[in-house]
Amino acid sequence: MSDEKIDVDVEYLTRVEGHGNIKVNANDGQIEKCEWQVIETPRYFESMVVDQSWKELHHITSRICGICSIGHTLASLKATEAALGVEISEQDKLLRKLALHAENMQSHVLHVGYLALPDLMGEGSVIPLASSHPDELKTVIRLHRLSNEMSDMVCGRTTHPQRLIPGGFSKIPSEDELLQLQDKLKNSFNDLMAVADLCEEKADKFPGFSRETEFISLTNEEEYAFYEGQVRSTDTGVSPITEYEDITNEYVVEQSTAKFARNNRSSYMVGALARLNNNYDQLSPMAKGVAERFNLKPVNHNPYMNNIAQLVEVVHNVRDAINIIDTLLDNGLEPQNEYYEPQVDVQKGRGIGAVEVPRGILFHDYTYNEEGICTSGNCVIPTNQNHANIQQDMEKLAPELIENDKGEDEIELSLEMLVRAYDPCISCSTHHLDVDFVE
Amino acid sequence: MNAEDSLYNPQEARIIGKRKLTDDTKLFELELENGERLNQEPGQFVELSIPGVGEAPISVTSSPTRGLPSFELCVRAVGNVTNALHEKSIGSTVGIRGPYGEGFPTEELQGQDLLFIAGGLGIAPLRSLINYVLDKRDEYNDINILYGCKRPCEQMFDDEVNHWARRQDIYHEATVDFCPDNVCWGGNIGVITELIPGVDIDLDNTYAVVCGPPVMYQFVLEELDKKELPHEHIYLSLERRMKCGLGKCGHCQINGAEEVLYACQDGPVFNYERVKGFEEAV
Amino acid sequence: MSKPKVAFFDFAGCEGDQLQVANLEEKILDLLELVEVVNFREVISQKSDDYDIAFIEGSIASDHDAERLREIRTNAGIVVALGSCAAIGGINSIRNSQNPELVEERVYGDDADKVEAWDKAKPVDAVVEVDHYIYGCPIDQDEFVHVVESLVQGKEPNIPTYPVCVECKMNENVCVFARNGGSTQISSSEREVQTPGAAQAEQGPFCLGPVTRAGCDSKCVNEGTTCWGCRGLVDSPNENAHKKVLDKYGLTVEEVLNKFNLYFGWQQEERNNE
Amino acid sequence: MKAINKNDFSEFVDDLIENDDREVVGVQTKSNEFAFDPLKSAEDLRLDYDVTILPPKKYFMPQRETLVEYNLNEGETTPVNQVVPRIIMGIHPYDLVAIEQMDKVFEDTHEDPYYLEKRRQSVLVGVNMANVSDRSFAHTMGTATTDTGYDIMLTDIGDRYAIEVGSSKGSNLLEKAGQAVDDITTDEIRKVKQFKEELPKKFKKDTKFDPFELPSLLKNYYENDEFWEENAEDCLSCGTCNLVCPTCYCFDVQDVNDISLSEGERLRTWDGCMLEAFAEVAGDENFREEKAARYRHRYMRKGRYMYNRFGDIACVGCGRCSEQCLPDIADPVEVFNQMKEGTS
Ligand SMILES: Cc1cc2nc3c(=O)[nH]c(=O)nc-3n(C[C@H](O)[C@H](O)[C@H](O)COP(=O)(O)OP(=O)(O)OC[C@H]3O[C@@H](n4cnc5c(N)ncnc54)[C@H](O)[C@@H]3O)c2cc1C
Ligand code: SF4
Ligand code: SF4
Ligand code: SF4
Repeated sequence: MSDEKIDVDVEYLTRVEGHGNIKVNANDGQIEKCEWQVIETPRYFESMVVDQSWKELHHITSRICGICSIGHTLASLKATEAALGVEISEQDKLLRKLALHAENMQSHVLHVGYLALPDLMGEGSVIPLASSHPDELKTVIRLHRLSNEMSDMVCGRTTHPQRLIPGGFSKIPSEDELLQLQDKLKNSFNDLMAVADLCEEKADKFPGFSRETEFISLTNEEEYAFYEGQVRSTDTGVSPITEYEDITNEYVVEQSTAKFARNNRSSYMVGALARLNNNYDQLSPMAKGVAERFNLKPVNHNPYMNNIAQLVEVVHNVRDAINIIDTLLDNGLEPQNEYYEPQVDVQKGRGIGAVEVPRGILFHDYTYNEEGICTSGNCVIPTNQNHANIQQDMEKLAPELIENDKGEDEIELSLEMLVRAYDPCISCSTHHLDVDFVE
Repeated sequence: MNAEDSLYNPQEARIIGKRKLTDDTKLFELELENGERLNQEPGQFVELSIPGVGEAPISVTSSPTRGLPSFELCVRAVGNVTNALHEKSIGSTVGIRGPYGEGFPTEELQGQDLLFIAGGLGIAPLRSLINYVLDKRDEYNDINILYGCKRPCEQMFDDEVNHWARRQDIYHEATVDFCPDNVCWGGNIGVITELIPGVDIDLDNTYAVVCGPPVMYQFVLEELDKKELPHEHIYLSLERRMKCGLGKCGHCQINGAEEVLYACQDGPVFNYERVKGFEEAV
Repeated sequence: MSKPKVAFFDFAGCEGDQLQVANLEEKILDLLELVEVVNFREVISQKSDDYDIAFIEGSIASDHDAERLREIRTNAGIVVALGSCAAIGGINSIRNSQNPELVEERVYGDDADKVEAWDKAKPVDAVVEVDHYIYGCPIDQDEFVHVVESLVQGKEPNIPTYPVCVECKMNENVCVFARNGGSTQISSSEREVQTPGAAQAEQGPFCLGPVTRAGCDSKCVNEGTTCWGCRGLVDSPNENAHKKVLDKYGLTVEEVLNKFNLYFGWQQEERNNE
Repeated sequence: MKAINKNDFSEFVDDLIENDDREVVGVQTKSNEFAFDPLKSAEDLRLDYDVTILPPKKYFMPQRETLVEYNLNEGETTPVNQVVPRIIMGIHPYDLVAIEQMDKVFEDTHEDPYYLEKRRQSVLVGVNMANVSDRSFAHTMGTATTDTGYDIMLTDIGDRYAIEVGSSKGSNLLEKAGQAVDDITTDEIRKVKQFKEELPKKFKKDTKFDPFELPSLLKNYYENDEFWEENAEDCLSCGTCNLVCPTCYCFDVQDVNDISLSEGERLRTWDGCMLEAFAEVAGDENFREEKAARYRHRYMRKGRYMYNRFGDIACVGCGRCSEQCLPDIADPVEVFNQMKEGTS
């Protein structure tokens, strides 16, 4: 056991979205401080939505996060639609699911390919891969481009989508476009498998850490849930999304800036691994096949495996997107007018919208007055829900590493990899506390 | 599409000489790659093209009587194209379209007394005509050259200016707006308009040729009016931003109550009598 | 010529602009031929204080931000504001017109006093000098490429000074204001007849294209919605005339101000102070 | 004059779409307006439209067109002219007149091959105005009907279209319709005549001026600053009135490079004299800094400058600018009427 002084201090952790620090101090093998700190300047979205019209809310809240802007837009639209009593057509629902698949795939490919793979390949970043592993990098880029093409085609833009509006879509893709997209999706399996092979080769690089925790995600009898469903916990079972506040109980802790969340235990995890743990059986067979290659079965308690769960989900996204396009084309695409604006009757009310975004379950909750002006809003973002779990993982992992005589560098890397495995999107945290740390 | 058919495809020209004139102005000597002459008339301009950067209209500063087959451009670095040209070294190539526009009326000026008034970079187009006239000295009568700059270091073509000063058959005066204490300057100090009263003007035979920054025209023209020089005897070279040089893009239009002039087609050299009614001309 | 060193930094924003850079896909490899990326926290681990061009994303909203930004300004030869939050304050400036105490209370409740942030979100040039601006929420990839290519060549980038309507016209969109009536020119009596459903009449059509700087190829209008003003005001917007237009199409004064506040909050304040 | 059954005409159009090498474009609905777009089926062709958003000039002078491609590594430039041969269906007479005017501009002094080649490779199928937009005043400008400018011209006479052939391009096209094209009856000729005679009644604008008064009216008003300032007060400088105008052709030229800085292209794009930076010159000087100056310039061009240069009044009365100007200050009828009333 190490008896030296250990001081890990990672300011502005890289390769995550947003700003977070890792601080670990140990003396004589005794942890004095072990903190996951969040230092993002607050952005006040829940205030910014107040006094805004139902027509604008999704536009504003989309800006919570550039990477999950489609998910935020959809959670927002669902909340607005629930509040105003708006139903959308089956076709629009399918197109929205396609949009979520696109975003999930984009984000996961970015995370696995650009952020995690370099760690596994022993490179500091994706840039050296351009010369050391050009073919592998190009494979990843092709998948990334495909996901963005899908977003573009369905949403009119990859980041801050335009076509998604209350009541449906302002513009929809044509059958020809969908067919072309489907072809490209079908042709992407080779690339997907190449990335899976690459990860499998490096599977031993995933730390064998494990800590029992609770996993929360949407769940849906019909399908592996992204767009709609109820909330499922590995601890407490299924509950309606209207009870989201009882599940996410956000609370303030002294040692961190961010609000933490807890349900049954002192922390829980959301994201790809949580979804996989809850809904494994509904994965497409091909996705399951990939999971099996990594021995990833529910309930898996190794947070590092979140990366593999992401890979599995990408395969599922592609598979399901192909199926959705089949359904859309079989039903025959119902054309709509250019610059379509669905008829919406404004009413007073409150609505809650939940979707799965790449990093986990996301809730938007708005209240509108008779004129359709928002009077209050609340957004619970996945990364916020994960903060407590990250903190507790660190509290378990750090002593283990010290116990095993790991050096400072190695401890630092393992902790960084741990945080990155959650793919935290700190900038999208709508409410963080900016507390001064007393050292 | 054939290269010759495209109005917009520049000809390649090689930089065969490059010389610093002032801190921000350089003289470039160019030759068309196909070996042909440019065949410019004094006062005409070319569209200088640097692929990847853009195009800019530049007067040909050399006289067609000299240095053939090469030609010279005197360019001040003020923006994208001119900066990029300044970066080019001898031996590299640029694109040239043209020459375009109406130059100076060399035939009309034959046998007349000439008064050149150049302010700053305005010397660039005038130099072409001055050297043209000097090379055909006996076809022209008295020659007066007034050349003004902000400060001594901005005077260009020193050797040629000195040569004008030495020649007995030329009346030449140089002036600067301002001369720092530590600089030695043999010419006048003051704005160029102050030199005009000193020039002998024969109302029937003198033609003034003026080029300078936009602010200069108004004052020079007032001064010439005091001398009662007929407006038909004054020629100006005007500048506008241009996108084609071919009388199409609309950018170089000079607006008046009667009609509109295209600096690139109808000019850049204009007779003052013709443009004085144009609100936007000077 | 040695490659210019390029760094990306982010402040209060959604990081969607950096994502647009990542989304260049294959072109990223070309970009890497042209410049050396030394800081790009979202994607690479290395950090360096040695860079020529700094791209700043996000608004500045705390002393801590401002301090970090000043340091970057000292290190960088060229500072580029990347995206609307950095260039004009962006969506963050919605809160600038709200009561700051209410703002904190709505988000943090009882813990509001623990929050350390300015009452206003500010663009980068409110704190340090900015050399170039890339507008947009998010930025347009072609414009980013153009700016990088220009800076590398020592060119002044060409950013439109005209409004979005220009691009919208070139794309032959049906103008937002003409979508219900069949003509942009409708009298108020006609409008009531043409607008279906009383509930809808609560707000007329709006588009900020006429006062918003172009450069996005009128993206949002092409996609069937409206210009929200994300690229900020043109250099000399005729706001009065535009407000009259919005009024003509049925927006109340508050609604008009509300729209102008979506992205123009900070710019409006600046203009009023002039 | 010939005639063709409407059904046969549809079949003819479908046949062209299917079998002709050229792209077949025509007027179609775009939401609640009309636009020229590639035709997928004759069903979509709307020969009863009132006015399109953009005029057909976009086919001869595209919004963005590459003039020259270059290779930056080798310093080579290659001119390119992206010509798509087209059959353009449903051009109204005022737009045909505008195209004839535009032809003169691009033929003048230096012939512009980019425009002219696209013109040469297009067939213009005109149609007489079955409907008239509220803002149009083509009848006043003498452009509600035309005897020139088209390759063929259609007039709706009930079950059939009357066909006038204007050129050999037109007769060649018509040959492809084969037997379907029939001789016109005298009764139908009368119908065509009547159609044209009654057309002026369909216009709603109350014009008080004669087009050939415009050059002198404008000259008189040139220095009336107050007039221009008042009228331009609400101008957004959005350029809409330029861009949608069938006789506006000003352009900008820019170099666009790819990120690797190895290749690029010189692009010509639409520009407009109403835009603030249009008359900027080096040294930050702007010859038309005030919106009133730009506003005046536009009217001078329409009513006087082009007349002096080419003998044409460069407003064909389509009403597009007036319909699409948001502050509603671009209506030439209003401005010209004001002038006329102010001076008479
Ligand atoms: C007939 C004629 C002859 C000429 N002869 C000469 C000559 O002999 N020598 C010579 O040096 N010059 C000459 N000029 C002037 C020269 O063409 C201009 O200075 C031209 O603008 C230079 O092009 P550039 O690309 O280098 O500069 P630009 O990039 O055009 O920049 C010029 C200036 O305009 C500003 N600017 C550029 N773009 C914009 C914009 N979008 N908005 C606002 N401001 C902008 C720049 O900041 C800079 O100050 C002549 C011009 C004409 C019309
Ligand atoms: S930008 Fe907006 S206002 Fe302008 S033309 Fe387009 S839709 Fe109309
Ligand atoms: S249309 Fe308006 S809101 Fe949309 S990208 Fe362009 S400037 Fe931004
Ligand atoms: S007159 Fe109207 S259309 Fe023309 S630039 Fe002004 S506001 Fe735009």
